[in-house]
Amino acid sequence: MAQQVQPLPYGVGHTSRAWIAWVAALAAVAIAGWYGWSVEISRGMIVTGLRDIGPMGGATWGLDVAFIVYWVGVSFAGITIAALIRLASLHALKPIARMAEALTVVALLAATFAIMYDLGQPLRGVVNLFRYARPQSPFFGTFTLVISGYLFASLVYLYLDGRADAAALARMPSRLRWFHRLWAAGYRGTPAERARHDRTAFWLAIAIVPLLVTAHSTLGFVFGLQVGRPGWYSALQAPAFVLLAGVSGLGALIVIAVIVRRTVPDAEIPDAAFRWLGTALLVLLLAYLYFMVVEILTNIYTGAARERDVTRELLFGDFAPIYWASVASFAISVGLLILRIVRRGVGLGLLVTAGILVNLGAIGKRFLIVVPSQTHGTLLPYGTGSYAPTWVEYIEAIGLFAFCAFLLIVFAKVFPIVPLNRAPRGGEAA
Amino acid sequence: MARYGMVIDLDRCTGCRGCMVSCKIENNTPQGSYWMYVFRFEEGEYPATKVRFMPRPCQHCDNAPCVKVCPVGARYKREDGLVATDWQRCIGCRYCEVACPYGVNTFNWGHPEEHYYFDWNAEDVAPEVRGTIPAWDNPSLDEPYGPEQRHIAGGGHLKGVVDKCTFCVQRVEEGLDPACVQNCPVRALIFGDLDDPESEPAKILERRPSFRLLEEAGTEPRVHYVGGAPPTSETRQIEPAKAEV
Amino acid sequence: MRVTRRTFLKGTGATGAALAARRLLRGPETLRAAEIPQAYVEDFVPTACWIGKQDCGILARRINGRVVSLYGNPSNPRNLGTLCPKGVAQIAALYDPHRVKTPLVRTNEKGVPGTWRQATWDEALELAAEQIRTTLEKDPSLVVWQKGRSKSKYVYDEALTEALGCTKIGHGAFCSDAGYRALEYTMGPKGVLNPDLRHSKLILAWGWNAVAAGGNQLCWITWPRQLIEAKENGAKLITIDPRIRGTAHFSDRWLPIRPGTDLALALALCHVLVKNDTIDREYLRTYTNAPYLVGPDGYFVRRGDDPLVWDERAGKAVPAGTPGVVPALEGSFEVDGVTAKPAFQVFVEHVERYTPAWAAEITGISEGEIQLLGTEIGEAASIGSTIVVDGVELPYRPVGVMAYHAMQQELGFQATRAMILMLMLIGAMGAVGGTLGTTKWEIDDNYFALDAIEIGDGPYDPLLKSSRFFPINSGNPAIAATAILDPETYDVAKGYEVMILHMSNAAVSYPDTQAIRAAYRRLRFVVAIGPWLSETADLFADVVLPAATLEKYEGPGSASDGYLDAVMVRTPPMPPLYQSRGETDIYLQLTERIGVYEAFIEHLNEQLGLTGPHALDPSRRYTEREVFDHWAKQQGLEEGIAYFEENGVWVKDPLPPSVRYGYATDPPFGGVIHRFYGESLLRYQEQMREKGAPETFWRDYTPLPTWRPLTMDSSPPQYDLYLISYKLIEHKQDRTSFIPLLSELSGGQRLDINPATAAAKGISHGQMVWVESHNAVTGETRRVKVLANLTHAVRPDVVAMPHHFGLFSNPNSKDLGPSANALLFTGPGYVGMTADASFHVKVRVEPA
Amino acid sequence: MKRVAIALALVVVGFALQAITYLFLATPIGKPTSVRFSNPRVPFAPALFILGVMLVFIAAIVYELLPERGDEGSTRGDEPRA
Repeated sequence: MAQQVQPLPYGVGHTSRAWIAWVAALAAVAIAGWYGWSVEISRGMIVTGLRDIGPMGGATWGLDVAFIVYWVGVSFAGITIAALIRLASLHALKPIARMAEALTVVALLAATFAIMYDLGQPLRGVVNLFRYARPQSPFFGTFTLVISGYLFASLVYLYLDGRADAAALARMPSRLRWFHRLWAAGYRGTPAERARHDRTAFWLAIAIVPLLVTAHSTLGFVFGLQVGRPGWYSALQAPAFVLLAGVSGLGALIVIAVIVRRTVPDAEIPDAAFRWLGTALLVLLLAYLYFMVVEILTNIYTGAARERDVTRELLFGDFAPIYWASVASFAISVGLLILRIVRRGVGLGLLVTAGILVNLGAIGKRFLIVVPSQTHGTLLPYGTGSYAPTWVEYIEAIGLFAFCAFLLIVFAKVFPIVPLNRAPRGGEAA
Repeated sequence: MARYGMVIDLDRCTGCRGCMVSCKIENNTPQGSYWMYVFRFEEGEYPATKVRFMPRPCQHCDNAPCVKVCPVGARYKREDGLVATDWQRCIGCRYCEVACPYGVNTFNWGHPEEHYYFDWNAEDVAPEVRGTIPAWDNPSLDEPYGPEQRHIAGGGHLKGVVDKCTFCVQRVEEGLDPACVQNCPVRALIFGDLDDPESEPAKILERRPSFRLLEEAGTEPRVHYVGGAPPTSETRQIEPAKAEV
Repeated sequence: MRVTRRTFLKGTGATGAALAARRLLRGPETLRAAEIPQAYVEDFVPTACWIGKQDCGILARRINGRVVSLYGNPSNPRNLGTLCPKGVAQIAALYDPHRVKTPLVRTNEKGVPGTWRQATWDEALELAAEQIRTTLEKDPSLVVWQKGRSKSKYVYDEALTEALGCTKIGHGAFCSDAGYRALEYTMGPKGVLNPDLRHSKLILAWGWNAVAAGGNQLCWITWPRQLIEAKENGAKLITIDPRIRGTAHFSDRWLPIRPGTDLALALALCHVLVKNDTIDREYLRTYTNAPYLVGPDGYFVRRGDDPLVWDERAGKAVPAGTPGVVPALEGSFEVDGVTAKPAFQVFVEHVERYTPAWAAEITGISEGEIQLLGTEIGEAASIGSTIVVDGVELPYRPVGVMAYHAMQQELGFQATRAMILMLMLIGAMGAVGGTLGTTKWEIDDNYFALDAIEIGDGPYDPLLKSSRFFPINSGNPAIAATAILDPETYDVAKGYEVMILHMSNAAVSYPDTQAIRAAYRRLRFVVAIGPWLSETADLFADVVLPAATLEKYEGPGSASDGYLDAVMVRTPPMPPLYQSRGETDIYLQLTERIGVYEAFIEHLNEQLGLTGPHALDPSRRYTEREVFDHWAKQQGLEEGIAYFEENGVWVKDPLPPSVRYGYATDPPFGGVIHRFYGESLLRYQEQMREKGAPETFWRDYTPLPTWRPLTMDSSPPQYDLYLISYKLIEHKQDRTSFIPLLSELSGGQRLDINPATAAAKGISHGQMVWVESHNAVTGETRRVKVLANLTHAVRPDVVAMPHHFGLFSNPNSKDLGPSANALLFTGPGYVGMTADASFHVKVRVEPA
Repeated sequence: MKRVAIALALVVVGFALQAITYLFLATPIGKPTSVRFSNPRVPFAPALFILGVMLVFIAAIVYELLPERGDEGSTRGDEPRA
């Protein structure tokens, strides 16, 4: 635009060819995922590898459910970081707060899609959940708290937290000004406004933390309350879900933060943030590994026959490759994270590797939580079942990654993915 | 009010699977979907081989895990003891299926009408049967049943909806036995009001030792087994029915 | 009787926006039915199952006049309102899209799956009638009527074939005819051994899967129910079978016997009974030829025509049957200058060598087990005891044996005879709680005929009846095929030219399939009648006539459960589908065109016993309903066939002991002497030798059952396993595997193999394996590929395959695996002395 | 202060709505022994519950966005209007 004299900060509004190529590619993959869903809708879930538990010897929950759990887990990061900044005054994390919040929102959107993918009657799902949802069902938490409450809260948080930046951008001429004005909604940055925002942010953080624990626990209860599935019925499920959510969420955040630091112009994410992320990930990871050991020990030491069967199947049977690959990815990540600390550098490479590895491990673990208890965990002697996802499920899952990435990179072009640096002095931005 | 239940006499069951077929015909279940399933078990090693049979309908648990987990109340417990599935409410999340320790739920993975056992609309069948409903379409199944007047008679068979044994609610409400019970050639299946001490199943339970499947799961099934014993970890299923879609 | 009628209206009440809203909420599919408001009228009408042999009574549920499902008819004593899986599933067969819908005429060469053109009934009937008529004019024996199962014996098997004067072939030689011949020959009833389940205390399921395989007379539903009731009344069940499966749960003991060695076991049991002296001497003296004196030549010592017995009291030989004598059973006597021994004495000496230790070696059952079983049988027989049944005091020998299809083995006739002798020793044949042959103890003509066979000199007919090869002859179509293919060896002058194929699938269902197919290719003209295109029709038929399934009139048949007398007629629950017709109608029309209608009507009158006002008039044209209406009225049912259209079954009175039990008939056992000693068998052997029959044909014609090593055991040692075949409860012959409901349950073909054997051969469960059979006589091998099914319920030296598969004409029965018959052989070594097929062969198995 | 009052009211109403819906309007909690346990007492009660959750967070937006009556310190803003 002619009157644009100065580019918006952090590349907002500036589209490069590479960016367009990325957007196109990601959109294509996301659309491919939805094409998979359309096939599923028109022909039924027969196009998936899922089948009935029992005589059919299948798993009725598979990749879709693993990814519901995974995406909800990833959403952990944003709100946690935001809440920690407020509650624990971890100001070093401020530059990654926005991307963390955005990650939460897109991850929850992905989780919503994954849920829809998994419903036999998605349309009925939308209507009947609002109409009939029962508090007794562990799904109640998933549908109401996670998808509605959590997603809504995250949007509120993202929105309120971005108002100051929106107002700043709205002062600069660009094609996106209308959008920034809309977002700013009259924000002028008066001390009263800032004070109010600090107060709301604090109280929101307070309100969100229990929601966060409840939401992730709720998802754990979906599995942990089921006596009929060996390997599921465990009090550890809920806390383990919270932990693994933290692991995958922080891992994903690290990856995004590094990408932002490398690609977004002028984006300065301090090393301290990465140090903190690395350490936090390490702590959560170690805690999660501890949980894993406790779980395995309980199951092989005192588990009922079928519990032991499922555990044996995990450790040595059909699922051993996935299990040990997951364990290995966690273990290697632990090593990398410790190495980073020992070396005293920032170790972005190590961090990204660990971030990717823990996410792969988390996906593997989610899959292992969902599937073996169905195929190898029937309490009546149906025999061993099997489950192999089909292309539909794979394309749907991949599509969701593309969808999330698409939203994030588009978001980064309409709004600063890193908060404008105006503290402690105001008006310094760009 | 009558509270129904079933007694299965394992000392009489010959594993013929007639109940499975009569269930399929009565309820028009598509291929691969068995509301009633008859296990054939083998135990021990040659020559001390044991072979035995165990029919497995839905257990219609009093503390049904499937009822507890259903997010929309499509799966519910009726006062007469039946665990019903409202196929007009089910959203197809299949939580009931993973929650059930007995593996009794079946999901309509594809279009059920493409998976019936013969094609009513086949080019040269159609002229012959025109003007009549398909043999596999039981009109009793499409009606709402019970005081609650919900669609629970298994006529759903809709793509993306969960089905299971209904104890043939459409027959029970007319005072008939479920199709499997009526058809059992050796009277191994006995159905009736377990609360009525004069009913046939109640009398059998009074007289003979019985067990319920996975009692330890606390599901309180309304299906009781007499004769024989529950399967153990040494029990192998043989001759599984083909369940493919 | 549950014939109700109800109407229910399916309304929607939802229109326009409401409908759209419902559609949104429930998904589009739910409104499928609701959109079309329609009044349904439901009713139940009787018919009968056509799958099994026992014609279970059915109530067909109809909606708007169209059958939608099938329930058991509670009035039928056989099935009491229940059905087996096949019975219920036949709804899918009724509406099978692959039914023969119109008459078909072949347009391609024979021997390969057919291509067809649709024809009118007129054309097809005329085509068939023309061929049959011209051939009948030439030589009626060139026309052959072959049935798989006929469900209207009087109409089809008797009246039709007699009207045509043609040859008829049944399936008995692949079923249990060896056992039938043995019982007919030895005692007279037309049947095989089955227990008096209501009173038996020791039941031997000898090669009988009591709960999945049915038996003679009854197929499946009735036997297991009675067996379970017997068990609940304290009976002991012992299963003698290489494979146990379903009976295991009900068996007190399992004796896994090596296939084909039942004769050795039966002889050893006789040995134990003799050693234990648990012998019913009174029975043997009174009703059998056991006291007849046998000379050194093996023939009875006679005066004139009368065989002699030794009167113990008078100390001299007197003609058998002389009143007041006490004939000796044991000892050695000088009579008319020769040393003669009572047949029983000969038997005692004969079985001396058949010790339990000897049999253990052959049968694979331990000596102790055999000894124990023999002792148990002797004790359970409670010789000398009586019981009052319905006010009649009768001998009580509660040892029941069921030996049915298992007797289709190389030594089947003699093995059954040895079992009968064993039961005769304890007097259990025809006793209360003992072993029976049929529902009614009636003496069949074969009792006399099989003792008086005139062995001819040839040339023979293709079935080799009265020949030097198979004097006692069950009419094996595979032997006929072999003889047609090798007329010189078998001294056969002419084969067959025209075949009427009645619901038979010889080309798949009978071993040896190769020989049968080769012979059938030579048939000039084949007309197949059946609801579905059988493989035999597909390969060889020139004309196919569509028959109805259960939507037709057929019968009459027994509906007795063995204890209650009842008669059924199949009545159509709706008009025949497509252009199909009932077989009776087809035959009425066919005979008319052939020009033998009058003869057919006259034979119908004779066979159905129609007399006086109920006799059919040969000058009138009848429909099948009218024929059965005449029959029903002849029975005294005023409403005629309408009685069956209303009730399905006519239940009469309980069968009195005087009908059921041999001891109770008047005179006892129908007045015939039981052939403990088969003198005529020896006579046949001599005549066969005289006429130059090779040893393989005459060696088993011995007056007392005699063990010899089995032919298949001379196969090379790498053929280390015995193949047996068996029935699945889900299927009946090859009639049901195209029903998807059933093939889903059965899962198709598999090879049962013991895990130990499988491990030694590196075979795992669910793996494809090659099974290769070997003919020990010709050296020929055959092989098929099949899925391995590891089970502990089979002997380690035995592999087992169900029948029912290997079909290809119906898309629904394709791909279910090969037929076990593809591995079996016919001809010397693989048929019994009565031309009965043996279903045993040595095989080797290896991973494919 | 009105702002606080409205926000607090929203929070209170939100939580109250959640509690009331969860405990009284939605499907009864207890061992399911009849069809009663499969239907919300009030139609669309779950939607009300979600509304309750949302109200609590909407309170934050309202708290921040509610226009001020007394235009305090518009000139003291560090980011003058564009």
